[in-house]
Amino acid sequence: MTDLKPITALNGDSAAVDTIATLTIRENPDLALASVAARHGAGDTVAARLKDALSLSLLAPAHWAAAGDYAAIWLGPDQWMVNAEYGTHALLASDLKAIVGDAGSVTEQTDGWCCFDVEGEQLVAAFERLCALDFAQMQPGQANRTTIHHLGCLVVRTDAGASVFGPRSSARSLHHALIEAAYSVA
Amino acid sequence: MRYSGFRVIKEALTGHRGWKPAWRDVAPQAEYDYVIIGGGGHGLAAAYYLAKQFGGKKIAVLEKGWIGGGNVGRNTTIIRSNYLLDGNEPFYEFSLKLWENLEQELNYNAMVSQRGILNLVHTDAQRDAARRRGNAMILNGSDAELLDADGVRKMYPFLNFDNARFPIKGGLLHRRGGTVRHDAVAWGYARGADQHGVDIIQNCEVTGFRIDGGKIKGVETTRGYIGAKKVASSVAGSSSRVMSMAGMRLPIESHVLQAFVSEGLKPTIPGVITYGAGHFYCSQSDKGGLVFGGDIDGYNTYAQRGNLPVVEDVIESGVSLIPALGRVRLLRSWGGIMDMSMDGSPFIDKTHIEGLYFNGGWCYGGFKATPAAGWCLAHLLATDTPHETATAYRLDRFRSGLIIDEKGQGAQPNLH
Amino acid sequence: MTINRLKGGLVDHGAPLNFTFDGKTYQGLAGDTLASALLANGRRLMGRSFKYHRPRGVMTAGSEEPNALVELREGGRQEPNTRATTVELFDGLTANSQNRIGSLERDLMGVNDLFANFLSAGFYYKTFMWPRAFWEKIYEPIIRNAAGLGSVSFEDDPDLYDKGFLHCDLLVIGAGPAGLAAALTAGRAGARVILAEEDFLLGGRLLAETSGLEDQSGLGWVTQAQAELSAMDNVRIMPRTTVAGAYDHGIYGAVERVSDHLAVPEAGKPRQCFWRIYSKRALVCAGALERPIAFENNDRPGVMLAGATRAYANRWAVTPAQSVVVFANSDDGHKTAADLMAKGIEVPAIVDIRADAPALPGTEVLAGAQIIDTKGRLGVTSVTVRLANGQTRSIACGAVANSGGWNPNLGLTCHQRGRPTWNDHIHAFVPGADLPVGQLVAGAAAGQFSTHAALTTGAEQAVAALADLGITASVGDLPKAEDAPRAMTPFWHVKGAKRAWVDFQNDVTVKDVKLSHQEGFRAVEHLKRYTTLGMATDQGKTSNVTGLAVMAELTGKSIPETGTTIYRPPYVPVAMGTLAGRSVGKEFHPTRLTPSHKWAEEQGAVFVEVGNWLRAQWFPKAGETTWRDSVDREVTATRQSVGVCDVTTLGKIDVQGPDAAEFLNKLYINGFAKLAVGKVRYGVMLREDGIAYDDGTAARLAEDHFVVTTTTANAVLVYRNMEFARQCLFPGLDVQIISTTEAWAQYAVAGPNSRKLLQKIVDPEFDISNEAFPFMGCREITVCGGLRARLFRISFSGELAYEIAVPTRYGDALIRRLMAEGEEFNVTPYGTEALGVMRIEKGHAVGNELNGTTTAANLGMARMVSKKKDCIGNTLSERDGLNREGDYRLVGLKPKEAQKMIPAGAHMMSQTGSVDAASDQGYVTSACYSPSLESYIALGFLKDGANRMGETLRMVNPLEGTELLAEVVSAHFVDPEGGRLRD
Amino acid sequence: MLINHPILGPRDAAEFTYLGDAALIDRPNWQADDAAEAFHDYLYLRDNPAGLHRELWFHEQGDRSWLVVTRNTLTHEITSVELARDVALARGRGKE
Repeated sequence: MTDLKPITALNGDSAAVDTIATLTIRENPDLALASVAARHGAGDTVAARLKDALSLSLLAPAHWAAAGDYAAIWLGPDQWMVNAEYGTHALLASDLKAIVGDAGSVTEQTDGWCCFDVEGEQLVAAFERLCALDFAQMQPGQANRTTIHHLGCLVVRTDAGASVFGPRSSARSLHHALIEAAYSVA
Repeated sequence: MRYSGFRVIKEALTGHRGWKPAWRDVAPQAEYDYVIIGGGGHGLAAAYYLAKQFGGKKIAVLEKGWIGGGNVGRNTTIIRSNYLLDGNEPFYEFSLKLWENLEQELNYNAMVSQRGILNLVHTDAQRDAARRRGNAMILNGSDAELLDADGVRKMYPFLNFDNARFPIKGGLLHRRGGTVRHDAVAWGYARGADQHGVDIIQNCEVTGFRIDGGKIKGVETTRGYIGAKKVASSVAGSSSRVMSMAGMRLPIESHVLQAFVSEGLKPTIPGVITYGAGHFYCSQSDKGGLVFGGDIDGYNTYAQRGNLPVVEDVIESGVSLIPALGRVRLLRSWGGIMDMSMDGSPFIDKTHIEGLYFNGGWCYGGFKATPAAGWCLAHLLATDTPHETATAYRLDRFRSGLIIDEKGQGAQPNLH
Repeated sequence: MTINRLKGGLVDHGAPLNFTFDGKTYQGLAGDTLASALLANGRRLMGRSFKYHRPRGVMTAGSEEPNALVELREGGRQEPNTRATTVELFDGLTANSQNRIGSLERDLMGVNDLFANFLSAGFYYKTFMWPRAFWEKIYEPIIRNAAGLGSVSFEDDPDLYDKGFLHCDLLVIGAGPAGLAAALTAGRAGARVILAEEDFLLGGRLLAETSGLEDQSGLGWVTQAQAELSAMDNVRIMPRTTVAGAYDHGIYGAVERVSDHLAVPEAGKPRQCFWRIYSKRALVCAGALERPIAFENNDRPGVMLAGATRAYANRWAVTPAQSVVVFANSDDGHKTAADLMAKGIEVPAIVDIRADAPALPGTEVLAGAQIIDTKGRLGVTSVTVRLANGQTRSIACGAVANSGGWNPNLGLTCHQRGRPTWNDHIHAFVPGADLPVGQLVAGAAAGQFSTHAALTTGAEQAVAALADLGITASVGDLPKAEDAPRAMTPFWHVKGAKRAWVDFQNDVTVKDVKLSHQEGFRAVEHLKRYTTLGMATDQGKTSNVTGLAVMAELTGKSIPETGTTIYRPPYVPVAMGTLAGRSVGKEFHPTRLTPSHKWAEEQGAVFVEVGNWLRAQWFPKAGETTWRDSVDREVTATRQSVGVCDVTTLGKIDVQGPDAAEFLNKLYINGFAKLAVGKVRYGVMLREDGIAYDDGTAARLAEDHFVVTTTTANAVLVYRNMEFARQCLFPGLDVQIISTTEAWAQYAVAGPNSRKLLQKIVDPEFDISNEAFPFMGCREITVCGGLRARLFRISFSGELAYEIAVPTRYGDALIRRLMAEGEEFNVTPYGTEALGVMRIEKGHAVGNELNGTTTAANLGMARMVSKKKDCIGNTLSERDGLNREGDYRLVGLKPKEAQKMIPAGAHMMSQTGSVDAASDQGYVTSACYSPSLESYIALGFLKDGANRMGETLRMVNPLEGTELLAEVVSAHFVDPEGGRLRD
Repeated sequence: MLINHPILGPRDAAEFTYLGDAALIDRPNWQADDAAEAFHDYLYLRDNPAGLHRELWFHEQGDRSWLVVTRNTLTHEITSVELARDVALARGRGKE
């Protein structure tokens, strides 16, 4: 166990939480991430192996699904982002690689992204000011990549609200955009 | 008819009855020595210089709509000779010298206003590149000054110095650059060409070339066949369409560049400013509107209009650079179709068809080139040799590898 | 004193609001606009015209207003050219008139009007040419100061602006009778509807007319419709929202004035929001705009459009004067007269050009008569009428209601350059067939002028639009409405006038149009450009058709033969702040922070923008007075012991798959197939045109797994090009790629003690000795007790060096640990400046050298190019023009005097020749002071550089007036053999 | 503009990066006798039609698919959108 102390994407010792009127924006550092891409013609094999090993379904485009401690978000053709509890980060990629074997390519992505969970009554109004997605029509289980304040982000609709994954180095700018949108619709 | 202040006063006192049409409205003749396709700035200037400077006779300019309706009437009116490369800078400096004497030459006030162009720099690397460019300009006989941030602040105190994402580190000032009343350039050349006997034929669209044994014979038009010994295409924005009628594929794509004007304002921006950290350049017209633009939309198009992403991108840049613009209103936006070439530089060249000449590929730099492009095209038409400042503008330069790539972006037209 | 306030209307007589205009305090009512409030106070004079500085008052009651432009608010919130007709009054509002010298009443620039005859259309093209120098120095400054309208405060705008995105099935633009009927129809059918209305109240002309609906009041129905729509979840009503532009594929831009009706926006709230609306269908219900008749002095304050006059009376309960003459060519003007009289206003006469004009009780109808002049310096006091029998009569009045017919409001229908067509029945242009795809038009905007027609076409067009989308809707119950035919006799201008205004704001008169014709500017666009007709801030909404009609008369052609004019976005001028939204100031672009940012800030680092990244440029220490002190120290310490630099910003792309090596072979000029696992190789990428555009390393972590680095600047481009190669050029290669730039904090640890330092943090099971982990090795390891990490033995500085990567969140802790553990080696953090110095000392090319015009040969890397395989750019790199003898070659440069700086950007000249473009030998790309050599040094491209070592050249910099001599040397200044890398 | 992504449905064109004519898929064979001429024509010459244009767009802010979009350059109307990879495979591209 390393004695190095991690910091969050917002350079904090603990996750930032902001509540603005009814909206809560919570930095979520508690995820381990790895991408899984199917090799040529092996999409079904990858899916089957993940299903067998983790009960995890690789869903259709623009969707995501969770199973137990894992979730998989569609990123692109034959490519998914698997996330799990942060404690798995050291092994997530190698575990996944062991599962998919030669059928897939796995890349460690845990700190490639920052994540903000957004919840509250004005959720739709806030996202109308953030991105071009038809957020009002997005159902829990859907996920889309798009642009927020010039940043390529992944917007994941959850039961509680939405999670926004953005490039970690720009966490401050993304957070700023979320906060301003929240004030705007407060 | 000669224009002058006295003439204006005389006409004012006599009910303006003496003013004559600025150019004759003529029907096409059966045959000309020279037919220039395209009644834009370049075509009209070429006709003017061909007649006046090179003694050309029997010259027609064919315009499918109304003269000056293309990019000469849709641009942001900037003139400059602040190019880097040897293939370009002498040409643009030649052009700027012609601008400097244009009104006397044409007896027409096109409001050439050398208000100075300032290219801002925001990084050390940009400043080094500006230094290289400034030196190249001076070595080619143009003018340049390198300003530091304080120098910029003295000229433009209202720029965003204190709350900028990309701080201003200085700028390359080109004092002889400036603006010109764009429509007046077309009208002034048209009037001048007309006075030298050039037939300007509007509403006459070329629909085909008549080529026999590899030689041009004339053009088919919506107003009938017109014979010609030499034909030049000068139709930036439509070059591919016209030249395809002669069976040519060009190293050109057509793209839209949007331009914008604000509501009229009292004097606000004295010169021309270009932002180095975003897509935005701006000047103020004599009428008071801030005239500005930025990047091209980036997709092939022949529709003279653009879309919102670029509108917003340009204005984000503008307000970031000049925060006081926040409460200034955008009045109008429009689009012009650019001949975007594969290295960002133009062509003034013969073609493989004897007697058929091509002037195009001007990207968004055609307006400032107008006098020199006209002159050099006239030179080529009259002498069959390129003018000394336009020797590099060859159609075969991509085959040879002698590319003139100012921006270093390679064969991707929408990045030039 | 509100002398012209009437009873009734939709203003709140119990809610007075104070405001000032030109420093004088007035009182208006809630529900007023600035224009209606000024009229209520008896103020007709509100502005000055553009060219002649003629006194002007309000002409319209909407956003088409050409005259009543004011500077609203003050300081950073000052808004020039604000139409008083669209300003919702609030308590404390401040406005000032503009475009004047001295008071509005006594504008000194009014003298221009005396010289109007000399200032005819296009006069400036014919004069001001002599002497040449006078244009910029004398004439132009005078013209510029006279021109322009309002002024900019030059203070930063303190307000916020939002942008947003909305989606709908049907966007209804305008909430008059047509728009309301459409929204109700679509809303009831369950469609997603957005109803956008420019005004702060819904209802459109129903609020301005007394005679719209027959079985109920207009307002009553509007209220009821609004209530029904508000109750629908699928309908979004957006008042104060102007749809400003129609863009491709059903995208509309709209400005919502969120806070403009307040003195100051609420904290955190925007002033305005710019909405990008994605509509499947859009229905334009934007109504019609009235057009004035041109007659002598038809521009005096008090001359207003008739429809506006009755809107002011009916909705705002104000009148411009107690006595109003009506000038009309149709029954529409009679409506104004009737409504005014019903409000107790005197209407001395209706001057009707029609010989058979009907009578109207309560006033005298002068059939077949025309107004031939008006009098009154700052406002109308009387009109002169030429009667049908040819006699003239003067009629005293304080206002003229001018009614020349209505033009459908075509703005949005033309934004994609669609051409309207002429309708001979209403004598106006109506929307043509080439509307923007997905757009429909209803009501008066479509030329359907009766209220009944507006309601029914609104509903019918909504049904049609939804049918396209597979949604069934039906025309429900609509109120019974007037359906009177709109007979009219086209009449454009009174003949024989000396000056009759067509374009009021730009001062274009009928005579200017005639002059334009006389001088050959007959095409519509020539007319516009020569006279400036329609080029003012109203885009000619009230003037274009009249101008065309006059030109048509002159050419003897019909109006449609003469031409059409189209409108360009935006429909009304839009504040640039709104279009910029939040992306201004420090938030113009996102900021990317490196993993060591927090730590570097604590060290007092100076930061520099590199693309969107902020990187530490150098780390000043106490006692250092210049940046050079810091940089020299950082370089020296690194070369002597060990330095650490955050290099996270380099792009990192994970390349995996059975064909990964073959894939890299396609991208790099050199080969990667034979690179051993655990090894790194430097590579150069070409564009397809053979020009070098990026360089970096590829580390082979497994047979089927590489990590590729790119330069910071090109990370996105290289990734895009890789995807292009993977998906479009070589889809048969089984390779998967993904960017991992952000996932790893990566530090260069460089210098002779770098290994010793790393050995203190690398977990002991990993042997990083020179033998076990030689130059160009790479490994996955753990550090600091089991943290996963990657170690690369690569060097940019030319020293024994490594790059170590850990998960980004540990980057902060790692640099702190390196500093702590490195204390014994005097470990030194270094920034981008020292990094730059060391790479120049080593002759490594970066963006300054990879400037998009240089080949591998120019860079001295010709031998790297593998000719045994294909790679992108290989074939075209062989063109003759890129392989001439004597081409540029990267060289080193050392000044003859070591302490003289060679400026990057200087050009190279031979010692003897002249200094001009023809003698140019090359240029300096990068320069620095080298503490290692105790000399300034530089890199540059020199013609035939490889064969000119030892030559002395002039480094000329005429831009800054400097010049010095420098010797051409190898670009590898430090350790040219590379021995240090391998120790 | 909106691009009707074959997988994701309509998306704002602002999410995409434009490259140019879809003929850029047809990269010539480097070993052909006329390779120099073929690469010149491939990289530099364009039909640049006024009308239907098949062109390459990259969904940079989305799923990273390259698309072949058929769009009218006079009206901007888009009539078909395909995954460029499918187009490339159909045009016989493989490992070379």
